[in-house]
Amino acid sequence: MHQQSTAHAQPSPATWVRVLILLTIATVLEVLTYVFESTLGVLTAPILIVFAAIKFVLVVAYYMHLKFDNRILTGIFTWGMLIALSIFAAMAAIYHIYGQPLLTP
Amino acid sequence: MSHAAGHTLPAGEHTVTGISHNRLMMWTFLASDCMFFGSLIWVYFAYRGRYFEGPYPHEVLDIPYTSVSAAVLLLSSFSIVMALTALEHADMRGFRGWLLGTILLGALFLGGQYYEFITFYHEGLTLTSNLFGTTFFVLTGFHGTHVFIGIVWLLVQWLLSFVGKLTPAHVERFFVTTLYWHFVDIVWIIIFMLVYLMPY
Amino acid sequence: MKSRRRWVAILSLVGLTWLSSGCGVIGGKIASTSDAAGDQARHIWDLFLVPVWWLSVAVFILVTGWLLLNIVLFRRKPGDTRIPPQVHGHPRLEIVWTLIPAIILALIAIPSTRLIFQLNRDPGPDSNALQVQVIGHQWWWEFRYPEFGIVTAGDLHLVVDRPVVLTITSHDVIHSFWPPRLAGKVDAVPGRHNTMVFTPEETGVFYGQCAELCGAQHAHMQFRVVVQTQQEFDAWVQKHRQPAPDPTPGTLAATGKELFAGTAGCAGCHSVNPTYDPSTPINKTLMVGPNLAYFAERHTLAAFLPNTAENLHQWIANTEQVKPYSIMAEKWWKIRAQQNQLLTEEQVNAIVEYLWSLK
Amino acid sequence: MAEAAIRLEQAGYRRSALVEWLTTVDHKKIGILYYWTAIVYLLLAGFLALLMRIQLAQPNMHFLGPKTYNEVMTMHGTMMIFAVAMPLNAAFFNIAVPLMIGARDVAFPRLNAFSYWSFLFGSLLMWSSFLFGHAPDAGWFGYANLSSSRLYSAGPGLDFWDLGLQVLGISSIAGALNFFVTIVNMRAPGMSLMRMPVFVWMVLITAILILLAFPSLTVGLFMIMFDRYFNTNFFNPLHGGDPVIWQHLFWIFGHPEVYILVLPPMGIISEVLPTFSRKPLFGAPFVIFAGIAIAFLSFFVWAHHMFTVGLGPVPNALFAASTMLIGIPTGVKVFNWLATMWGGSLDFKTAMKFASAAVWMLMIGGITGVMHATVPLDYQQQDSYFIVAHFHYVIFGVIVMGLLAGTYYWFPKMYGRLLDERLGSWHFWLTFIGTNLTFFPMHFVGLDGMPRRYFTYAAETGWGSWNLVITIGAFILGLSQTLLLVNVVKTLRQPAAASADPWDGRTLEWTIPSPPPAYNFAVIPTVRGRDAYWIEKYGDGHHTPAATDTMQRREVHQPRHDNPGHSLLPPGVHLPKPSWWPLIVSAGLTAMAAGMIMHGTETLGPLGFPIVGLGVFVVFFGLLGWHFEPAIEHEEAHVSQ
Repeated sequence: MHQQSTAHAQPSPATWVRVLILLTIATVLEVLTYVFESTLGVLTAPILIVFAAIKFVLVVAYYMHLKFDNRILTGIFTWGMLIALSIFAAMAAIYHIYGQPLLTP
Repeated sequence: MSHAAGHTLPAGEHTVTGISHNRLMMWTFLASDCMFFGSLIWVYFAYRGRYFEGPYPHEVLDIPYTSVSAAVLLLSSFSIVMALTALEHADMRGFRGWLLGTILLGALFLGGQYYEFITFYHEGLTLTSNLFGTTFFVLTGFHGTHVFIGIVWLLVQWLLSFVGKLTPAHVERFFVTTLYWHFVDIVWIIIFMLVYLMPY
Repeated sequence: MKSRRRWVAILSLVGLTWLSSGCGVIGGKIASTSDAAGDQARHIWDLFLVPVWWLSVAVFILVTGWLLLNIVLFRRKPGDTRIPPQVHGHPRLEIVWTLIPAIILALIAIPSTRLIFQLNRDPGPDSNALQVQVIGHQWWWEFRYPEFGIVTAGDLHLVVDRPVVLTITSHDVIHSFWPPRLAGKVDAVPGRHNTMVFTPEETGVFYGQCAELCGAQHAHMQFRVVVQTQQEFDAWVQKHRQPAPDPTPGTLAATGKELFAGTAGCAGCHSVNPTYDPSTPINKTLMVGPNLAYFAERHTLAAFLPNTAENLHQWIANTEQVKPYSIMAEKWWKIRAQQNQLLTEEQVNAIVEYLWSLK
Repeated sequence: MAEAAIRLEQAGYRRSALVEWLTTVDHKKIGILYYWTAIVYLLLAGFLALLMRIQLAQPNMHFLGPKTYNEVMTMHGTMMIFAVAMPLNAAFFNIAVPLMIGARDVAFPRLNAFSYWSFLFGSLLMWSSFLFGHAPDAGWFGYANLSSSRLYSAGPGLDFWDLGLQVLGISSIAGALNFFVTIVNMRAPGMSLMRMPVFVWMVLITAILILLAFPSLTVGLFMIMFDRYFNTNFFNPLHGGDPVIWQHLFWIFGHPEVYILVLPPMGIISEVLPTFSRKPLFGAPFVIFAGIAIAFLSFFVWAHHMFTVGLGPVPNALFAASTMLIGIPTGVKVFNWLATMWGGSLDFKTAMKFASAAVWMLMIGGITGVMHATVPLDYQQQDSYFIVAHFHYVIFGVIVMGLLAGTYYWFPKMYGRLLDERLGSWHFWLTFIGTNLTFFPMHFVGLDGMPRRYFTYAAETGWGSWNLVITIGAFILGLSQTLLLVNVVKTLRQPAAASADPWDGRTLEWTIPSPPPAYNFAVIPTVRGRDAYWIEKYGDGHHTPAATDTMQRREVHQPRHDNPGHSLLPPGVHLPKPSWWPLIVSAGLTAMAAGMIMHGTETLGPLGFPIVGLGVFVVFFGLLGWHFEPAIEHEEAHVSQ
C-alpha cells in the first residue's frame, strides 16, 4: 500500500548512471572550490557544504532508495541526522564561539 | 520481478509497515551510526586548529590524491547499485561482476588509505604527534574499519552466490548490505569535505 | 489493620514535611552554604530561598495533597466491583497543567539568568580587585599573587569587602575549587583557566575543599580562605616578600634546615622562598610540592590536618599512613623506606622544629 | 519450559534444562534471565553501597581505604546504571512488550539472546576486576584525564571499566534495534500507534534514545582507550587536548541515559495506575507526547552537568533554559497520573503502592532537578550530596520503585503465580521508609557543603549526625530487599494457579494464560482501541461496546503449559529455533575486550592481542554460523499441521 502512494518511475540503470554523473560533477566542483579558495574567501566553506549536501542527498535518495521507499525510513534517518547535526552545531559554538583562550604548554 | 530492491517482503514475514525487519533495522542502525560518526566528527571539529606543533594539515594533506580515492568510493556506490539491479533481474553473471567490481573499488580505497597513512607517518604525523594526528587517524581509521567490514560482508555474499545461497530470492538481504555500503560512502563525502577541503 | 497502615503513611509524610521544612537541620557548620560570608554565596542563597524554595514548597504541597486526597477518597472498599466513570482526559486541564510548570519555571528562570550574568561579571580595572591564581594539584592547592610575586599553598589570603578575581586551573587532573561559605565552585581544568569573582564580606578563616573526584585522596584536598582587613593583608604581603629569617646557628632548627636542604631531600620538591617570577605562566609548575614559606602560619597541613607539631611529626615520620597515594608518600616516603633511609626520630624533630621556625 | 521440552521431544530429541536456557531464543525466558541477573547485581551493588555507608557513618572511619572506597563507589554507580537499571528495564521489555502488542516473539529472537549474553559477559568482565585487585576507581562517569591517563590511574582498573562498558553498549544497542523493529513492525492488527499501550510507547522512545545516545559513549570510550593504550592526545592537555571534551561526549550520552532509565518505569507506572484504579490513563496522548518531548529535549541539555566547568555564561544560560523545559512534560506526566487516580476505584495492591510512591518520589526528584537547572544554585550544589539526593530520588524512587511495581504486576506472566501481598506490603513500607531515610537527609548534608565521593570527612565539618541517619536508612533499605527474595521463594513453592487476568487488566498480555505458552497467542487478537482487553470486557464507556465474543473467551481457554494434550503448536505458528550462536558470538566479543584488557597489563600483556584475534575469529565464524542456521523450526510446524 505504501508503494502505491509513493509510486515513482521505476529506477533503472539509466537513473543510476545519471546520478553518478551528477555526483562526479559535484565532486569536481568541490575540488575546484578548494583550488580557488583564496578567490572565494569566506564563501568557500558554505559552497563546500552545499556540494557535500547535494552529494549526500543524491546517494541517500537514489542509491539508498529513500525516494522510492517507505516514508518511515526517511523519518528515522532524518531524525538521526538532525540530532547529530544539532549537537554538531552546539559543539562548534561552544568551542569556536564561546571557547576560551587556550593555555599553551 | 521485484520492485525497487524488493518492496516485497521475504517469504513468511508479515509486518505492519510493509517494511522488512532487516531493512527497518538497517536504517535504524544507520541513524544510530550517524551519531557514532557525528561524535567523531564533532570532536575533530572542536579540536580543529588547536595544533600546538606540526605537522599541520596543510603540510601533509594531498588533495588530488584523496580526490581520486573519494571518487573511487563514489564509483563503488554506483557499482553496488548496479549489482543490486542485476540481482533483481536475476542476472547472476552481472550481479557477480558488479559486486566483484565493488569489492575491488573498496579494496582500492582502503589500499589508498593505507598508503596515505604510511606517507603521513613518514612525514612525522602519527597518532601521538599532535592533536591533528590523533583526531585525523582515529576519524578516518574508524571510517576505514567500516569499509573493511563492508568488504568482508560483500565478499561473503559474493562467495555465497556461487553455492546458491545468495539467489534472486535473497534480494532483500543484499539490499540491506548495499544500504550499509552507501552509508560508508556518504560518511566519506562528509569527511572529505570537512577534513580535506575545508580551508584551515 | 488498614487504618494503622494509613497512619503509618500519614505520619511518615508529616515527618518528611517537617524535615524538609529545614527546621534547624542545616546551617551552623563550617561549610554550610546557608551561612553566607561572601557576596556570591549570599546571592545564591537568596535565590535559593526566594523564589526557588517557596515555589518548591508550593509544588510539594499541591502534589502531596492531591495524592493523599486520592488515597483517602477513592480507596476501593472490599467487595466493591463498581466500574468508575471512564474518563479519558480533559484537554483544558492539560493546558492548565502544562502552563503551571511553565509559569513556575519562568519565575525561576528570570532571576536565575540575571544572576548568572551578574556572577560572571568582570569587576573591571577600577574595582581594585585582587588577582589571585589558583592551581589545583593532586592533592593540594597552590595560590599565586602575580601582583606581588608571592606564592603560597593551603591558605588563600583575601581582603574583606575587596573583590577578588581568581584564575583557576589545574596542574594534573580536574579539580574543583569550592569555598562554600564564600562562593560556589569552579572547576580547575588542566589546559583551561577559569575565573571566579566574589567579594568576601566577613573577616575570619573559611573552610574550602575540592569538589571534583581527582583520585584517591580527593577527600583530603582542603584549603582555608583567610579574610583579613586591608592593613592585615598589607602586612602579610610585606612579610611574604622576604624569605623567613634563618634559624639561629646551633639550634635544633638550624640542624633541621640543613637536613631539609640536604640529606632528607625535602628541597627537591619544596621551596621555602615565598616569592616567584610573576611572569611565569600559570600552568608552569614552580615546584612539585607545595611552597612551605612561612609554614608555621598555615592553618592546615597535608591539605587536611590541623597544623600542629604532632601532626607534622606524624606526617613526616609516617607519611604512608597519614596520606597514602600522595606524591610525598609514593615518591619520598616509600622509596626511602625501601632503601632503609627513613629519617630518625631526632631528624624528624629537627625538621619539625625548622618548619615551625618559619613564621 | 516444560512445554518447550515436550515440543522438542516431538522433534525427536530432548535437551537438558541447562542447554535449553543457554540456547533459548524465547523472549519470555530471556526476560527472566535478564531479570534475575539484574536482581543479583542489584543486591551486589547494593551491598557495595552499604560498605560505603559504613565508611561514612561517622567522621574519620577506617573501614575502607581511599582507593578501595573509590573502587566501591565507581562499581556501585556503574553497575547500578548499566547492569541493574538498564537490564531490569530490558527484562520487562522482554517479558511484557511482545505480549502487549500481540506478537509471538520479537523481530530478531537470536539477536535478543545475543543482547542478553553480551550483557551477562560484559558485566561479569567488569565485576571480575575485583578478583584481579584492580577495580575501576574514577567514578561511573570516568572523567578524563583522571581516567584516560595511566599516569593518574595506573593498573587495568579503568581498562575493565572502559572495555566492559563497550560490551554492555553493544548489548544495549542490539536490544534497542530489536525492540524498535518489533514495536514498529509487529503490532497486532488494529493496534495503531495511538492505540499502543503507554508502556510500549515508552519502550519505543527508550529504544530510540539508546540508539542515538550510546554511540557518543562508544566513541568517548574508544578515545579513552586510545589515550590509555596508544598515548594519543584526545584528553592530554600537554598537546592541546581538552579533558572537557570527554564530559561533552559522556553527557551527550549521559543525559539521554537518564531518560533511558526512567521512561520505561514511567511506562510501568502508566500501566499500573490505570489497572488498579479501574480507569483509563488520564490524557494518554499527552502522557505519550510528554515522553516524546522529554526524549527530544534530553539531547540538548547535556551541559547542565557541566555548569561549573567554565563554558561561560551564555552556554550556561541556554542549557539552563533547555533543562527547565524538561520540567514541563515531567509535570504533565505527574498531573495526568494523579488525575488517573482521581475518581477511580483504587485497589492498593503492592504494585499500586510502589507505583503511587514512585509518583511522589518523582515530584521530589523533579523539584531538586529544577534547582540544579538553576545555574547559580548549581554552583553550590554541583558535586555535593544534594545531587546525590536528587538522582537517588529519581533512580531509586522512580526507577527501582517503578520496576518493583512491574515485578509485582507482571509476576503472574513470568511464573503463573501471584506474589504474596502481605509480604509485599511489608516490602513496600520498609522500602519506602528506608528510601526516604537514606536519601532525604542527603539534601541537608549537601547544603551543609558535603561533597560527593569523599571517602571520609573531618569531625569539625559537623556532617556526622545526618550521615549516621543516612547509614541507618541505607541498612533498612538494603535489608528490606531480602523480603522480595523471601516472597519469590515462598511464591514459587506454591502451584502455578494464577488466572490469566488476576488484576482485571487492560492490555493484551492478560488475555493469554499465566504464564503464556511458548507461542503466546494461538490466534493473534484484533485491537479495537487503547486498553484493548478492557474494551473487549467492558467497552470504553462511550462509543465502543464490550465484545460479545470476547478475546477473553477466545484466548483464555488456550492450552495450559501443564496440559500435555495441548502441547502442539497451533496451526501455522512457527517458533524460532534455539541457537548456540548468540552465546558464541557474545563470548567472542567479550574475549576481544578481555584480550585488550590483558594487553594493558604487565604480566599478561603478550597474551592480549592473540586473545583479541581469537575473539575476532570466533565472532566472524559465529556470525557465519548464525547466518547459515535456519531461524525457524520448520519440522515442528509440519508436526503440528
